[in-house]
Amino acid sequence: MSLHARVVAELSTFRLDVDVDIEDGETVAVLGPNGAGKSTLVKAIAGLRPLDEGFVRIDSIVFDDPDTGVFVAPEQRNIGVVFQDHRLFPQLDALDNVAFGLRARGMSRTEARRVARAWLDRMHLSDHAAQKLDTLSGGQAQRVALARALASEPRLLLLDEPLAALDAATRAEVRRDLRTHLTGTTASALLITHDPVDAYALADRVIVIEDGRVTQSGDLSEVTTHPQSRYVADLVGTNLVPGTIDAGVLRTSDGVSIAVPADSPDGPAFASIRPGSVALHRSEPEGSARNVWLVEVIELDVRADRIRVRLDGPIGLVAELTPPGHEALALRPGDRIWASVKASEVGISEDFSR
Amino acid sequence: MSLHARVVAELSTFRLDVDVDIEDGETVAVLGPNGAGKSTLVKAIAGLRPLDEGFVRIDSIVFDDPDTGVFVAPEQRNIGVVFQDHRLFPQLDALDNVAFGLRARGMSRTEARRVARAWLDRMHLSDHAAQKLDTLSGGQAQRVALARALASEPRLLLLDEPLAALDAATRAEVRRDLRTHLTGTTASALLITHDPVDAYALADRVIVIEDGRVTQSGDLSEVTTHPQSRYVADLVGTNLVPGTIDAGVLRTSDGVSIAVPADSPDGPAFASIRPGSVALHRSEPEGSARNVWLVEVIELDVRADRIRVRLDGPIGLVAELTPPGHEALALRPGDRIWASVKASEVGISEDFSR
Amino acid sequence: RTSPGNNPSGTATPGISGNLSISAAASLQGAFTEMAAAFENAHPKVSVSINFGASSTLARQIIDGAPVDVFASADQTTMTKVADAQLLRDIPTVFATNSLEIIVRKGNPSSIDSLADLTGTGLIYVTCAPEVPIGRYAAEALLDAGVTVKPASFEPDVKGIVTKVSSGEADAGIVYRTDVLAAGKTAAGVAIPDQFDVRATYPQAVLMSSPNETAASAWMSFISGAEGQAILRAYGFGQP
Amino acid sequence: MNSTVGDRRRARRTNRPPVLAVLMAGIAVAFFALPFFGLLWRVPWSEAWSLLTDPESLKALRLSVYCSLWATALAVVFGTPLAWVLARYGFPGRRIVRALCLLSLVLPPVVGGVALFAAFGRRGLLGDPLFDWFGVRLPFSTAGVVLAQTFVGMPFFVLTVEAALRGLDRRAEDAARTLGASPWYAFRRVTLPAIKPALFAGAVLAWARAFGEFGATITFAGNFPGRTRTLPLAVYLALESNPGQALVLSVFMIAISFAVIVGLRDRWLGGSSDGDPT
Amino acid sequence: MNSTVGDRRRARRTNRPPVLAVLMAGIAVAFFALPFFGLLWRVPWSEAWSLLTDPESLKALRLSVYCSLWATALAVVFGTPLAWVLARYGFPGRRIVRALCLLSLVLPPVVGGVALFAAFGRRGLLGDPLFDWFGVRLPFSTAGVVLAQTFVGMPFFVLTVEAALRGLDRRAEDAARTLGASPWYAFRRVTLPAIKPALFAGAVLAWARAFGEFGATITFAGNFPGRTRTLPLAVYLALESNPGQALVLSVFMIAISFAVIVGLRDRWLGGSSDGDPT
Ligand SMILES: Nc1ncnc2c1ncn2[C@@H]1O[C@H](COP(=O)(O)OP(=O)(O)OP(=O)(O)O)[C@@H](O)[C@H]1O
Ligand SMILES: Nc1ncnc2c1ncn2[C@@H]1O[C@H](COP(=O)(O)OP(=O)(O)OP(=O)(O)O)[C@@H](O)[C@H]1O
Ligand SMILES: [Mg+2]
Ligand SMILES: [Mg+2]
Repeated sequence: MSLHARVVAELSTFRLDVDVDIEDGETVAVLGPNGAGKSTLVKAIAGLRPLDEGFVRIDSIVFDDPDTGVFVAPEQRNIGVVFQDHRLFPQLDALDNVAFGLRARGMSRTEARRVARAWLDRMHLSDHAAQKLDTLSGGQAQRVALARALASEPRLLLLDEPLAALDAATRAEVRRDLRTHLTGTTASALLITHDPVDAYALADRVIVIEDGRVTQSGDLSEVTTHPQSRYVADLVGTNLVPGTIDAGVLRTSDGVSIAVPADSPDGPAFASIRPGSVALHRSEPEGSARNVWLVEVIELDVRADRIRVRLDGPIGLVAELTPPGHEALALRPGDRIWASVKASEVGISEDFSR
Repeated sequence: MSLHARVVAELSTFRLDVDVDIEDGETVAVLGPNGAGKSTLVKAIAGLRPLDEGFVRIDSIVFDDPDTGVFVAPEQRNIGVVFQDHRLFPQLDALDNVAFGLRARGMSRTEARRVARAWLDRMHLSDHAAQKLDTLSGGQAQRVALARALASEPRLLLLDEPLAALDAATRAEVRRDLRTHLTGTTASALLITHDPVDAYALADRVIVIEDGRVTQSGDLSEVTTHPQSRYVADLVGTNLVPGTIDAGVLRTSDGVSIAVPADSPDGPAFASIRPGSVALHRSEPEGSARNVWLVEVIELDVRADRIRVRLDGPIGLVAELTPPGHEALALRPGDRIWASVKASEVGISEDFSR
Repeated sequence: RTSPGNNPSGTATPGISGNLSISAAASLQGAFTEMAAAFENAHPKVSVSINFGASSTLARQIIDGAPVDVFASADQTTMTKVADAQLLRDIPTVFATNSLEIIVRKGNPSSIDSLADLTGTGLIYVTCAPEVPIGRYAAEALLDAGVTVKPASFEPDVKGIVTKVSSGEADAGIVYRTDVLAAGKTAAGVAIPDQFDVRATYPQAVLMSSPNETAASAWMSFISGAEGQAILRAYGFGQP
Repeated sequence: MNSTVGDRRRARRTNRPPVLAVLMAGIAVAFFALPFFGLLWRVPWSEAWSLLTDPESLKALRLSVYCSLWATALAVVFGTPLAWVLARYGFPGRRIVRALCLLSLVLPPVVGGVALFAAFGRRGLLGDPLFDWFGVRLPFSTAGVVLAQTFVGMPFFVLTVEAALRGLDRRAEDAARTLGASPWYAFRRVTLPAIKPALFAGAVLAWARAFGEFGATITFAGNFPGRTRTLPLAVYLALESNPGQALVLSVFMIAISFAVIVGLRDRWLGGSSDGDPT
Repeated sequence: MNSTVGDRRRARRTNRPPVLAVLMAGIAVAFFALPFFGLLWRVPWSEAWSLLTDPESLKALRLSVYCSLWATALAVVFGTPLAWVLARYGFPGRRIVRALCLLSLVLPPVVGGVALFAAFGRRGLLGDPLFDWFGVRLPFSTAGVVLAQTFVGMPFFVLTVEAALRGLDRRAEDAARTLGASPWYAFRRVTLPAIKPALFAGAVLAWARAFGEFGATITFAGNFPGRTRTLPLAVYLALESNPGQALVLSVFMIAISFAVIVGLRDRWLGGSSDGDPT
């Protein structure tokens, strides 16, 4: 099932206007900051919020088109939705929540319960089948919501942050299970997430929505290697500095100069600097690195096998250290140190927004 | 303000029994899988669910003690709570939600609104102050909930996954803001999260709860370097293999042998293997590595600067590759390859649970 | 018109004043409302307020301590109840009578001319329950006339019969003459021959607890007087 | 923290309502209870049994139960869609329609009967068609009693249920639609269970009003033993002739309602007992 | 997807209720509307104005409005805590207390009056203490009218509000408590706004019942012009002497209620208009 849509929704203080296309069997991740309009998009495609402009077409059938007045009711769209706020049925137990869609589509009670039970098993919730909804934990409820949406095997899935409340291990497991499900069927899916790992693991393509419009879309690798906005850069962990290149030097609007590879084309561009390529020093470094700044340590994010350091200076930067490097420097927030980046390590992507 | 509590709550199919101690000004992170009882713990400490056994003491005052019948009403505890399901007041706008606690404690309306507005600004929600609650996006609502809990400056904060719905950038920002707040006041906090980054960034100490009991607690580095359970190991990204050591070899219950450093003490123990120390090979490796297994690639988690590979074999393993290594191997899920680990790279922690 | 000067009761007790509360049967509404105006005219310092209701309700209220001066009932039985409770100042006096009439729909479409016509097939006849005086009287009249009628309903009060007939749902019923008059154009009356008629009597009495006994006595005599009786006559009531 | 906490050492563990609320609720309860005790006190208990088992009383009881249940059923069957439409769909004149449906609440009882005559009586707007098409004459029939009781009882149901529907969060219903549930299925499986307390409350109110209905019934349907004489009518008549029996019958009516209302499990009124730590 | 989708090309964009529901709601509306049109049809319009502006009618109107508003106020003030206690706190005998508070619903009106006598009359349980302590005699006074109307109207309020409280999600209230709100503050700022539709619905029901109350009033308070003769009592008397006036007064009562109920903005009944795409 393929989806082609242009969704325009006018809320009192917010306007959403995005194009979404999902091909047969494809999974598209929608990324974007809070309040970008992702959930609104889901509601519009599901038919819970009629469009103000645009259209929603699935395969060749128009589901919503204000111009011609076509509007297909949500229950006739065969679209499965996991809502960000779950929207489970509080008066039913977990099992009947999952069985609901099957029963609504005419399956017998016993059969529907059988299928629902299998889904609960898959979500490791067998022990909680008979529990009333309001006694489930946050993560359990989210898995029930996911099972409920998947159980009736819709041909298009709209998943609004379906893994946000899960613990790390369950999350990985459910993510894997979801991928098996998505690749094993011809169903298409639109996945909203704040976690790039979800997008990497599940999606074929990414759409980035910011403030109601699409700011970037395409293959995952494309998007991550050429981030076009601060949001994407933050997301993939790359430092992104907009400016204008002139003869191998990018100058930001604040007047900071960054040496870039000599063969970079002139004009507006983003400099992208991988955290791993930022070297840190207690004293001013000498040598070949042409970009050297005095910076202040703002924040340390210490993981078992890598340490991220957020720095403030002429430009904001994130550096990544190995544990030995970290131990040698013994950084604390507030320390003033030197950061250097080789010009050859600076990536350049043209800035299409200007 | 210090918290000392033993919380026992009997739910129909679940029993929570944990000890929690938070010293003056300390922030303790509570980690644990879904359904471990974290939210139940929050409700009990806040006074929304009277204890079945145990006690809750803040500083030297007993707030709840079934034995003596003492029970202090929630509104007299001065504990701020961010609920996992937010529990905002739907009939008030964002501003009045944040002002609610101040008003309830007797602040004048204008003054309360002024303070609330400052909190909304801090959460980047100034534009949404007048919005009705049910029109806020998921992430916006969560920030309102956080602002509401912080605004009345409680001396103990209970934060139940306060950052789960935030996008990456906002999350980092709010996390930083939260840390400033927590270190800037004498308030103590208990932070529930599924994201170890939150724990690293905000907490002085960690408590791990699994199935209603504390399985591990202590300094962050302690917990991560000596994970005592599968859950913790998964969380910190380390491979954890339980077994019994005998003369430099750890034998699992499945009969797999792992060579460990020769000086390891005999007895029950966990072998922990950092993903970075797992080497992958297309053909059977020769050389000094004493642990070599034929494994299958299950899943790849590709990030910009590192690639995680989940492997299935005699033992489940996660390996981490650098981008060049990844390119050289060109792995796909389903590939059968060789994994090797040097005995000297295997960490050992004693298994206290047996 | 009697002026205060030659009003016997007015001259007898020149100083009466204050409030006068009367509990009166609902069927007296028209007559007593006019009566009160006339009385106030005669005794300008008195203000009359009348509590209309079913006689039985009024009796119950009096037994429960209603602060009224005079009780005017539509039948003796009810008055007896109050008397038995030792609440009357003197023996009740009958001040009016009422006679029966057949009430029929406007224009008498069923052409009813006598009690015997009430047996007509398909004719809807409504009466009152035997617990209510008019129900008893109607049954007596029919018995005397040797007519057996099957009623469609036993109304709890006369108003029920009047309402049903005047709204056309029932064809006929036996009610008081005064009721037919009050119904005006919405219904019509058919007289019942004297030999079958039953004379209903209206007694009234001053109550033991009367807060304004002088005014109450004045009211009693006013009604028995010429002016009072003339008003009652105008509303269809008979001589005591 | 502060001294009030220390003072609370002996505070109750369970959640008790504030004193003022209990006080006011107590006054309200006393206000309702006193008249009943007063009634009970006046009942001639020695003759109660014989007065009660009088065949006329039993006939009236049977009829009352029968009619009030029918009236409640009709109110629920027609009132639910009406409440739904009123709560959920904006259409011009909605407020006027709502007002129309509630007017019978304020009609003095007898006028209610007259109004019913005007509509369904022999000379009423619909009287002739009803008779010509269905051969039905409503006045003086048991059906007329049911009609009158429905007329006065149904508004209670409609208003209660409409209020509940308006207060309801519709997000669960939306979710049901995405799961393939037709509006009707979603209403039945999601909405109705959620407003169950209001449905029961509304039905009880409508039933109670129908069971105690007097004025419109007597005016519209008359008073014929076994056909249209319900308990309230029997009580009224007995008040004339035998006040003792009237009191006995009233207390009996009260007892029946008492049984019905006490029998209403809290569960049907909604809300789990979780919240009640006692 | 399947052919039904194709058939729906011309489907309406807006959300309309299913036909069956509309049909049944329509029948219900007709059932309520017809009697009123019938009444209107019978009213002697030519004399209407003079009948209406008759000083006696105006006196009755004033009294009716005054008493019914007082009764509604009392019902709200005492009924709200009662509903709260009933909905929220488990105590032994709760169901019995609830039943007690609803009994006046089923009492035949006249018996209601008798019961009030038994409690508050001169010979009643509380009659003497009331008089000795406060110098109050309730029967046959305007206060007695208010009492009788409160007695019959308040149960509607209590049951409606209790149902709403039971249906309410308590998590927001809990959250308010952690923010330092006393039970009372939380109730006022969080609970009450959430049950606003039910509060209004309950108050309207109670008011309507009080405004139309007849039997208990005439029995307990009597029928004294200007003191206890409310509109329904005036209608009753007029039915005896001047049926035309009775109809005019009834239609007038209806008009007042109509104004009140139409005036009730949808907003007060709760629910945003979001759901109404038209
Ligand atoms: N009815 C409404 N009136 C006004 N603004 C609204 C309304 N509904 C939503 N909005 C605003 O529209 C924007 C988009 O909301 P939406 O829920 O789609 O965001 P989102 O991308 O899902 O965000 P999140 O990641 O936080 O869930 C938000 O700023 C929200 O406040
Ligand atoms: N009233 C109840 N009756 C029975 N079981 C309950 C009840 N309330 C909670 N539980 C169970 O208790 C366990 C703990 O729930 P809790 O919400 O505390 O988990 P949690 O640690 O917060 O999980 P999550 O990370 O998913 O939010 C869950 O398994 C839940 O299903
Ligand atoms: Mg969202
Ligand atoms: Mg939780």
